[in-house]
Amino acid sequence: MVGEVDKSLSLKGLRLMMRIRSFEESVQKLFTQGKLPGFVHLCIGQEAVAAGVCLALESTDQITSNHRGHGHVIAKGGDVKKMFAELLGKSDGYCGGKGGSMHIVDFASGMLGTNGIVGAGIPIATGAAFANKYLKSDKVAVAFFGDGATNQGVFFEAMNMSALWQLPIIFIVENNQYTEWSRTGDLSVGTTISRALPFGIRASSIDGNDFIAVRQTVGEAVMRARAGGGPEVVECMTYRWHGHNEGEEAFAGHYRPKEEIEAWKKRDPIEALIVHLIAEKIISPEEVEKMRSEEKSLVDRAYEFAVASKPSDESEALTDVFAEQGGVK
Amino acid sequence: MVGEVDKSLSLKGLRLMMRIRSFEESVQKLFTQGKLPGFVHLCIGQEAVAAGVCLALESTDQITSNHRGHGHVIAKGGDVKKMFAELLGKSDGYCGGKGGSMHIVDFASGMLGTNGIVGAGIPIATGAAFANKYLKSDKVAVAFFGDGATNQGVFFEAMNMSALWQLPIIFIVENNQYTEWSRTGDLSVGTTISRALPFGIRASSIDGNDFIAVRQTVGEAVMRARAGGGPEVVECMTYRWHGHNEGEEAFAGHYRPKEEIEAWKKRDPIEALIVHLIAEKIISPEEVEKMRSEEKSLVDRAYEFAVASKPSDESEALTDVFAEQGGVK
Amino acid sequence: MNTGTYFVTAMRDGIAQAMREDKTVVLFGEDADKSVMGSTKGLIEEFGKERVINMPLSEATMVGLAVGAAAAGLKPIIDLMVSSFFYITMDQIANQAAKLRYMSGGQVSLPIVYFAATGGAGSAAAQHSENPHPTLAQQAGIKVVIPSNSSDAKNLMLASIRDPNPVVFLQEAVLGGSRGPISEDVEEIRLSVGRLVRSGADLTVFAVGRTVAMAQKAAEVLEKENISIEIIDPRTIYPWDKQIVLSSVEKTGRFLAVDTSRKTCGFGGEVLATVATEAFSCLKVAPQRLCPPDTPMPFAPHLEKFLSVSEEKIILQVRKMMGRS
Amino acid sequence: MNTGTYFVTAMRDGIAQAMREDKTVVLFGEDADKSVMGSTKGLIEEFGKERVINMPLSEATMVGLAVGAAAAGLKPIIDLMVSSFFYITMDQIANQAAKLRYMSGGQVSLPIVYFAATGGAGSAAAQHSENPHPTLAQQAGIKVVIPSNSSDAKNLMLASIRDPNPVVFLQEAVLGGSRGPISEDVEEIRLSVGRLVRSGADLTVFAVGRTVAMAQKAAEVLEKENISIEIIDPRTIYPWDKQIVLSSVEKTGRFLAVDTSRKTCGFGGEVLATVATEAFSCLKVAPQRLCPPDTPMPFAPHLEKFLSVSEEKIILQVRKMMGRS
Ligand SMILES: Cc1ncc(C[n+]2csc(CCOP(=O)(O)OP(=O)(O)O)c2C)c(N)n1
Ligand SMILES: Cc1ncc(C[n+]2csc(CCOP(=O)(O)OP(=O)(O)O)c2C)c(N)n1
Ligand SMILES: [Mg+2]
Ligand SMILES: [Mg+2]
Repeated sequence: MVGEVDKSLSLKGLRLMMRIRSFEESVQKLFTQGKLPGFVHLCIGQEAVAAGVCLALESTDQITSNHRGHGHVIAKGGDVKKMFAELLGKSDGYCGGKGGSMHIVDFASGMLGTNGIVGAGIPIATGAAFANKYLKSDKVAVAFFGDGATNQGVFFEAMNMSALWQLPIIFIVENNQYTEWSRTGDLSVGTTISRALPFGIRASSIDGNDFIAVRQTVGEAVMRARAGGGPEVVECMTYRWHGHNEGEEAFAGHYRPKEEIEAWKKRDPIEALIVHLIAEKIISPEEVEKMRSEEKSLVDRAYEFAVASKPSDESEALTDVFAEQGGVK
Repeated sequence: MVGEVDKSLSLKGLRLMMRIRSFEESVQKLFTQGKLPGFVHLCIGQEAVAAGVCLALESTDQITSNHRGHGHVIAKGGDVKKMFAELLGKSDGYCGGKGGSMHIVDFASGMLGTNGIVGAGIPIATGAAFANKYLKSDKVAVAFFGDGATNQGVFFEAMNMSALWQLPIIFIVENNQYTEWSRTGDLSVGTTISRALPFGIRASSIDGNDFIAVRQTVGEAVMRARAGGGPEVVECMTYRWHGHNEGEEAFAGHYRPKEEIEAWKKRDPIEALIVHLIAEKIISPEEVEKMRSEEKSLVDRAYEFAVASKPSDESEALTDVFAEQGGVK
Repeated sequence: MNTGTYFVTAMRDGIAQAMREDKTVVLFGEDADKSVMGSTKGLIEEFGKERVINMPLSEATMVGLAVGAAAAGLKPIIDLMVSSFFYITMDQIANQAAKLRYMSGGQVSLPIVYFAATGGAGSAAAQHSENPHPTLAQQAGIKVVIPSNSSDAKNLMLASIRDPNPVVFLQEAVLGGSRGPISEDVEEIRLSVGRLVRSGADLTVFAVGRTVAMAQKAAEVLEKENISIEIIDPRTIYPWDKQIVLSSVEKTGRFLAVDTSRKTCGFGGEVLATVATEAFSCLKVAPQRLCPPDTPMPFAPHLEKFLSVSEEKIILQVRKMMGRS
Repeated sequence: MNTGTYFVTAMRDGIAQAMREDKTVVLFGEDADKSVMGSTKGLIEEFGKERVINMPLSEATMVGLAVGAAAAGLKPIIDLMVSSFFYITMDQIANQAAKLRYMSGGQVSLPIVYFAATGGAGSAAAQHSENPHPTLAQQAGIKVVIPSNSSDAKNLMLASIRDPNPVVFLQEAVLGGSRGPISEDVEEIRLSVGRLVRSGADLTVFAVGRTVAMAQKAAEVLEKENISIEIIDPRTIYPWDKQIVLSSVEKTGRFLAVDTSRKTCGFGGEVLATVATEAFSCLKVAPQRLCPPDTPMPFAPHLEKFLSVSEEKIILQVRKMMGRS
């Protein structure tokens, strides 16, 4: 653990990470049981990025996310009840069941959208950052995306624009080293940091499994951005414990060495933070377990809520294409 | 003039540049007289790039180009008769009148297409380079594009791919410092060279009005590429004497300082080469004028040819959508 | 018409009025401060470079930027210059702008206008002559407007900006320099309301954009032959005014869709299909469509003309349908 | 069907056969070496990584690369994975691949196959459930294929690869795991030839892709009600086999287009419009179309089902058209 973050934030971070882990584990279980429609991309192993980044933000700041977005939604303040209801396609879901795992949106908490199109959230976050600056608010926008997405042209276009206008935006590259089933190193030339340099964008690469490092690095970047310092890139080195999507095992083959997976599991971001907080006497082992079980039961209750929630009426499938015309004066 | 290029090549270069200049001037005259359909983007002032690059290539090497492509077509070995016929929409034009100024294609000379979509030729050249490598030919592909196009995402995507596979491709950035009516410096952050660096691509920025420098720099890059050295970026600093497109004066306003235009006109790439060749006693002033008038009359005859050429039959408008099916075995 | 307001000026006036009314309206575009097409001329002087933003050549991000800016409280207007460039941006149009509201269960509305010149402009050739309105209308979630005259240009621009949804406003390239009076009737500031251009008894001509004027001229010629055609200008392509069309066909019993988009999966076919299904019993003869065939647009003027809809082609088609050929 | 070749395996077999025949056939795709959808499984073992190329996540360039590679002598096959991703690449599809041959006056042919899984796949939601075939067919210059069974999957894949033009091959996402026998008849290796799936006297059902099987089941139910439907599977969406449809309608006098694309400017409407125009005098009742409405695809299974075409909806629509509702 590097850097310093105040105690209550660390505890909040730990709690969020546990919530994300619990949520994802329970999603995984349901998927295995065949109770979940569609397909899901879990972020187990990457929780420190979501928590560290979002705890550096205000609730009014905006984020955009990608297909692996449950953690981002939770960390930004999302309600696991509504998330679970969404994953089950129910009326109480964030999107009334119209979005699903890859399209959870929670405008109230500044979550402008997970996204099924890799890279597509980047221009959207750039637009939010533009609006923030134009409206002279001090909000900051964050785009979460993966190492694979750094090969999409819009990443470069958006870096140029945000550097040109010195927009309050942080590009968070969650580098889990894989693009689906391929090592990103086999697909990409050059480091993420080097890709920011032409645009004069400050860029750093940090241990994405170290909550405190993420929170501190991004916290500083956000402060600078709020003060008009322009865009930054923060690459968080991390690893996903699970497959690209659940259920891939039948098709994917062994594209990641077992040892690699095991090595990264030993670097569990949650356990690392626990060890640190216990060592610093910020929390006791008992409190840790209590927190864990609280979060687990929060998620369990969320699942029950979701199961009990009614499916949306079929007619809902036809609404929300267009907003009502209120514009004629 | 820097670098060394053999005499006959220099003379060839001078001739090509004169041909391009003559062609463009005569296109401009026709446009002013209202005799030209559509709109045209002239490359007067930029001739050394087209000539210097294409004289570093074999006729079997491929190029892709952009909206400002007449010079590229001519330099790659295009026939001004067929070009003029195309600009007039005649049957003897390269495309039978279906392409026009922005879509001249001459496969026979390795000219895979000018292009009306800024940046779009970049992936196409990358594909040609891939084919060259795959087919174990030693052909090199060149993408010509402007400084404005360096803000298109495909530029970065293509740099990544060509670096990844070490493709035989040279990206020629013809930097005339303007994107339409805007200074590119107001739209772009960072230099062209810096944008190549993340991909480990060798990049250089040279005087694009110096034929010998262009020929020599690109010649070396092509030799390396042919030998498997991978992609390179060569930025050629230059200037267009005319408007973005002919006829813009009525709308564009004075977006370029008069002094800037005048200063660049003093750096006429053709006159510079002439001065050099005369100083080096490679050509005499009389021979220069003879060459100039030969090229002028070549272009004049091309125009006459084009005027005499028949319009394509109307039914031609319906052909060439699909190639005939010959594939069923 | 040689008097009145230029079409592009009318667009500009609509934009200016909206920008005066609402400070969250912001204009983005390549050279939007200088105005390549004329439709943003002078806005930089009135609204400054904070609100008239000159854009780098990065269309995909420009179009996506509008989605984010709208979600965060602005009403962005994007000048895409030429409608052929929509293709570069299709992911942000089709997968994002058109779907975000729906996917979010209605949490957000996206008041965005994307505008561009559309269609053949006289030897602009294949990559600058597209008519992407069917492709855009296919997406659901994007409204599409093609005004046929200056008055609609201004009023539909205003309606598009005030609409809480993404709207693509297509300016017929050939109409940019046409002129006409501007209606001050606020009822004209509405999307999805077609216009009865001319009443007639024998045959309904549904005409889009530039073809409206052609249909009007054709009507005059045909009138002398005792053929009375009714002309409908949909103005909004999506969602289009079905009722005005069906009512007309009920009366005339004959239907001709005239459109600028290519035949297959074009907009003319869509309207024809709707008429065939919903007004079948009224139809006295087979409904027809007149549109360019399935080819890119060629460069040569005579080839472009050969493929494009014209007054003459409308006349011939109507005569045929009236059994007068 | 529980025996025979899997649909995706049939595609793979078609690709493999073409790669064996012709060394210039090269496959590109994200994880194409590992095969996310199953349709490229095992090709890396047989053909190696020189010919089965794992691609960075850069779809626009991948699609444009194919244009250049084809122009320079290869026959590229691009695995785009999911048809929703076509939008990212639309400039290279619509402005380049579809137009280069035409713009060049026929100087070049571009033998390219782009393939992807298409349509709802069971809660794949809005951004992974598109049916872009109308948008692709609108472009002119791009052929489009949607096979409905394993045999066509293999044979049309072969035909697509051998075709000297850009072809988009859309694999119905839901059919990937379906099975069936493979016809060895070389006559089956042809584009633009529809298939008479079932003969009938009363009504022609034109059914695309996944809906063919639904129509077949519907036919069995309807047969018991003494309604005899004829089913046409176009197989190729563009250019589609008009004659087989018109001949059928001449016989039955009733026409129903069943398609997976959204209504407005969809493919069902296109075929309906053609029938209404060219077979008007044969029509006994109004021609109809059955297709999803103009919305994105929702995530929840019951909402997806509500919007999607089904056997039941076909039955109801046919009964209505036969006056039996
Ligand atoms: C534009 C696009 N291309 C391809 C896909 C299929 N796909 C989904 S996730 C993914 C890999 C993304 O890798 P990365 O950005 O590193 O995110 P990670 O999955 O590793 O979190 C791919 C190729 C997609 N959804 N969108
Ligand atoms: C994708 C696209 N966007 C915009 C345009 C309109 N346009 C044509 S040329 C041009 C500027 C290109 O600048 P640059 O690449 O530097 O080339 P130059 O004209 O300076 O030679 C623009 C914006 C276009 N043709 N294509
Ligand atoms: Mg990754
Ligand atoms: Mg330039």
